[in-house]
Amino acid sequence: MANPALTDISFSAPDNCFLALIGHTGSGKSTLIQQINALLKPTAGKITIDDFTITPKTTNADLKPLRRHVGMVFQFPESQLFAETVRQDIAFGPQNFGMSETDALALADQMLETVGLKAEYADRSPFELSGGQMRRVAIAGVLAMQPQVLILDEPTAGLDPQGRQEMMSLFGRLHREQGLSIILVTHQMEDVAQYAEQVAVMRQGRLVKYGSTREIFSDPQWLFENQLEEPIAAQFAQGLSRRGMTWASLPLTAEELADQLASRWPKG
Amino acid sequence: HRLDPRAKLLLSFFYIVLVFMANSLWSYVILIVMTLGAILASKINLGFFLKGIRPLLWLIIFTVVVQMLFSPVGGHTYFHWAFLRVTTLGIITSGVIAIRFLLIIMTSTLLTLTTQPLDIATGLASLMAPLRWVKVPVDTLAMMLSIALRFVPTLMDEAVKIMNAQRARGVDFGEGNLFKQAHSLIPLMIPLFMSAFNRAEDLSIAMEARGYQDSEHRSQYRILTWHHRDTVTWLIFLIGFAAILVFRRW
Amino acid sequence: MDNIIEVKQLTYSYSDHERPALSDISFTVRPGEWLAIVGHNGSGKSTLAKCLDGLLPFTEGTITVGGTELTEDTVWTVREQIGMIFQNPDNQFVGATVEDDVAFGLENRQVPRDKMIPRVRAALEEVGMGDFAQRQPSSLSGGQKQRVALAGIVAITPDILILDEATSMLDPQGRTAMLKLVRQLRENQHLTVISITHDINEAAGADRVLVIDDGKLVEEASPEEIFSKGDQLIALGLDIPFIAKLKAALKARGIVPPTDYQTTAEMEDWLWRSLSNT
Amino acid sequence: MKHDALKTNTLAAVMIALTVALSLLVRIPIAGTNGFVTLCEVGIYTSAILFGNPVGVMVGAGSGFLIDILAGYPVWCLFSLVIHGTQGFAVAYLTPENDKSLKATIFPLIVGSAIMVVGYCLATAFLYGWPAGIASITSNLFQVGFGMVVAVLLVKSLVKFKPSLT
Repeated sequence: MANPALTDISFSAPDNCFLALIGHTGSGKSTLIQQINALLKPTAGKITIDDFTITPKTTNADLKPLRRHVGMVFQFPESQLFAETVRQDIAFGPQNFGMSETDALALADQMLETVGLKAEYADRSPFELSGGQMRRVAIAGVLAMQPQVLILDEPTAGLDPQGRQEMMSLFGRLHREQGLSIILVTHQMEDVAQYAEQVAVMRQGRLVKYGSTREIFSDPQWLFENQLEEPIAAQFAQGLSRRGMTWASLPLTAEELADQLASRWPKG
Repeated sequence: HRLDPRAKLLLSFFYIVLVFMANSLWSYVILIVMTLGAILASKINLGFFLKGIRPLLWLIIFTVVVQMLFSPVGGHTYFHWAFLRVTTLGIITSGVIAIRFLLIIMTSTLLTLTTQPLDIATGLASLMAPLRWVKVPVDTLAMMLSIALRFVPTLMDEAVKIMNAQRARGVDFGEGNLFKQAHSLIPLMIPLFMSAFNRAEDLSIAMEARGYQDSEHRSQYRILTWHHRDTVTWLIFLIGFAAILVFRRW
Repeated sequence: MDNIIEVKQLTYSYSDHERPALSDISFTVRPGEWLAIVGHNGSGKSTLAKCLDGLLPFTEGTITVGGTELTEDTVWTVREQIGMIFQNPDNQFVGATVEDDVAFGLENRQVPRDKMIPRVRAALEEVGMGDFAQRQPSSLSGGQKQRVALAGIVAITPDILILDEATSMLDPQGRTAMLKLVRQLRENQHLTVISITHDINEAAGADRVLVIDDGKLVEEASPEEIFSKGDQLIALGLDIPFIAKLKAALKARGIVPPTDYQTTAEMEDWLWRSLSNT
Repeated sequence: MKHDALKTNTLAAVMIALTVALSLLVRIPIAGTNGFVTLCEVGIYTSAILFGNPVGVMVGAGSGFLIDILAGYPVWCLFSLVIHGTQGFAVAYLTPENDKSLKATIFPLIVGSAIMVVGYCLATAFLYGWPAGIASITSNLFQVGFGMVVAVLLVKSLVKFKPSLT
C-alpha cells in the first residue's frame, strides 16, 4: 500500500475508560478499532491492552485470548447472526473460547436478560426477530464472551430514537455497574457529551486530538475548523454567552445546562 | 487494445478452435506469431504473461511428462520400461501440449488485462442477440449478468465484514482439515445468504419503483460500437485461419 | 388546486401476519407540500410508502395519485409520477457505473439514447455528481450513492418524491447534504415531497407531519405542534428536541418554563430575560 | 405474473454475485497438492436446491461464466457456462420442490457433481490432452465433495427463511 491507513498513532486510555472515537467517515476509526481487536496487525508500532501486547510479529495463536478479552461489536452486528436459536447464537462465542456447552447456554440466558430481551426469545430463531431485537442478540453474543474491553462501532446506526436511547443507556450501565472499558465509535455528539469520559479525534489516518470530553468540546473554533459538530447544549450555551452570560464550565448536555441555570436563577 | 469486446470474445473462441485444429509445425508457427503479434499490439509488459503461467506450471509439467511416457508407439523409441516409453512421437505430442498451454494462458491473460468484465458480459449478450428469435430472453440475461457484476464487490465486502465479526467471536477460518473448514464456514455463509436474500428483495422493489417492467421493452444507454480496427483484426485472423487450414496435415 | 395524493381507508395485511400492517388510513397531500411521516420502527410507515407507489397490492381502500386511482391497470401511470428513494443505498443501485444507474429509469421509459445522454449529464450536475459519471458504485460513499439515486429521479422528472428513510444509513454530513439537496430540488422542480423519517431535522423542515403507530394514523399536525409533545415524542419514533429536553431538566429543578412550543431563539430570549430580570 | 419474474431474476442475479464473490474470496488449499477448493459449488448447489429452476441453471451458468472472466481464465468461460449451467440445472431439476432433506437432495447432488467432474475432464482433455483431463479429476472431486457438504449444512438452516418466489 502506498498510503498507510493509519500513521503514527499514540495514546493511552486509563482502565475502566469510556472512550469515544470520532472523526469523519474514512478517517481511520474502523481501522484503528480493528487493530485494538487484532483483526488487523500494525505494520509498525505496538499496542498494549492489559497483559496483552500486539506487535507486527504477534502470531494468530497468541491473539485468541486477546479477542476474548476485547469484545467487538461491529456496525450492524445483526448481520453476524447465524445459529438456529437465539440461545445458541449467544453461546457461540464462549464455546469458541473453550467454555462447555452447558455453561455457555446458561450464560446465554443471562446475557439475554442483560440486553433487555425476554427469556421467551431464547428458543426462537434470530431471523424471526425485529431488527432492533436482532441487534440486542448480537450484542449479547459479544457480551457472553465476558470481555473486559468492549468496542462498539456505531452501535445505534439505523435504530429509531427509542432504540438508540435504550441501547446507549445499556452501554452506560455496563460501564458503570460492571466496570467494562468501552471504546465507542460514533457520529452522535450528543452521545459523546452524555456518556464519554475521553475523546479521540481521528482525521486522515492520524490522531489529531486526544483528551477528556470537556477539553475536546471546550474549543469551538477548533471543532469548527475540523468540521465537527458541537453538542447542541454547548451551542445553545454559546448563544447565551454572546449576550454576556458566563459559564463556570461550558455545559455539554441539557442537564448540565439546567444545573448551571438553576444555580443562578433569581429566587422567588 | 481497444477492440470491441464482441470482436475479442469471438476471436478468443475462434482461437480455441484454431489451437485445436493446428497440427503441423507450420500451423503452430503461424499461431505463435499471431499470439505474439496480439501481445505486442496490446503493449503490455511480458512479465504479466509469465505471472499468469506460474500457478499452472505444475499441471503443465505433469501433463507433459505423462504425455511423454504414455504416448503411443511411433518413430524412434529412446527409452522403454514396462509400459512406459519415450518415443519421437511422444516428445512431439508433449511439446505440442506445452505450447497449447502457453498459448491459451497468454491469450487469457491478454483478454483479462485488456477488457472490463462488464464489457465481456455486454459483448456476450450482444452476440447472443440472434437467440431472441428462438425466445431466449437475451436482454433479461444481459441485465442479470450486469447486476451480478455490480453486486460482486458489495458481497465481497460484506463477506469480509462478517468473517471479521466471526473471527472476533473466536472462529478460526482456514485452519484444520477440509471437514473442519466446511464447518467453520457455516457462521459466514448463513448470514451471507440471508443478507443476499434481503438484498434481492430490496433490489426487485427498487427496480420496480424505477419503472422496470421487463428487459425487452427498454432503450439502451450503454452500447458497443464496431470499429474499422475490429474488422482489420478479424481479417488478419481469417488469413491466419486459412493458413493453418492449408498447413494442416489431413 | 386539487390534492395530488388522496388516500382513503387504506388497509394492508402481509400474508404471514395476522394483524394488518396498515388499517384504515386516510389523508391527502397538496401539490408542492412537504409531508413527513414519522413512527417508530415497525409502525407500518414504510409499508404505507410502498402502497403509494403500487409496490404492495392493498385490497381495501383507495389511493389516488394526480387524479388517477391506483389499480393494477394504472400502476405504471401512477409510478410515472413518483420517484422513490429507499433506505439502503447499496440495494437500489442497479447500474454498473453512476451514469448507467441514472440512465436506468430512462431506459425503462424507452427514452431514445440521444435524448438520454444530455438528461443523465444534467441530472448528475444537478446533484453535484457530475465528475463521478464513470465511477463504479463500490468506490462511492453511502451519501454519494443516495445522491446518484436522487439524480436518477431528477432525470425522470416526477411530480412526487418519496424518501423512505433515505437518510437513515448516512453519517451526519451525508444526511445534511442530502436534505439540503432535496430542498433545492423541491424548489427547482416543484416537487411534492413525502419523507418517512426518524430524523428530527428532516421532520422539522416539513409543512405537515403524520404520525403512524401500530398501523394506524394517530396524529396529523404541524411540526411545531408535534414537537411540543416533549417526552411523548420518543414513543412516536422521533427524537426529543433539545429545547424540550432543556425544559424538562429545568422543571426538575423547580423552574417553570413556558408550556407552548418555542424555537431555540425564543427559548434563549426567555432565559436571558428571566436571568437578567434581577 | 410479471412481478414474480422480476423477483426470480433479481434473486438469481444476487445469488450469482454471491457465488462469484465467494469463489474469488475463499480458496482453501488441498493438503498435499498444489490445487485448491473454491466455494463455487456451494453457491450453485444451495441456490439450485432452495429455489429450483430457473434459478439453478442461471446461477450455475452465470457464476461459471463470470468467475472465469474475473479470475483470469476467459478462454474457459464458455466451457464453464455450459458445464456449471448443466450442473445447476440437474441439481435443481432433480430436487423435489417440497422436500429439501438430505435424503432427497443427495442423489441430485451426486448427479450434479458427476456432471461437473466429467465435464471438466472432457473440456481439459479437449484443450490439453487426456493426461491433463485425468489430472483435473482429483482436485474437482475435492471441490464438489466440499461443495456438497457445505451446501447440505446450509440448506438445513436456510430452508425456513428462503424468500418464496410464488
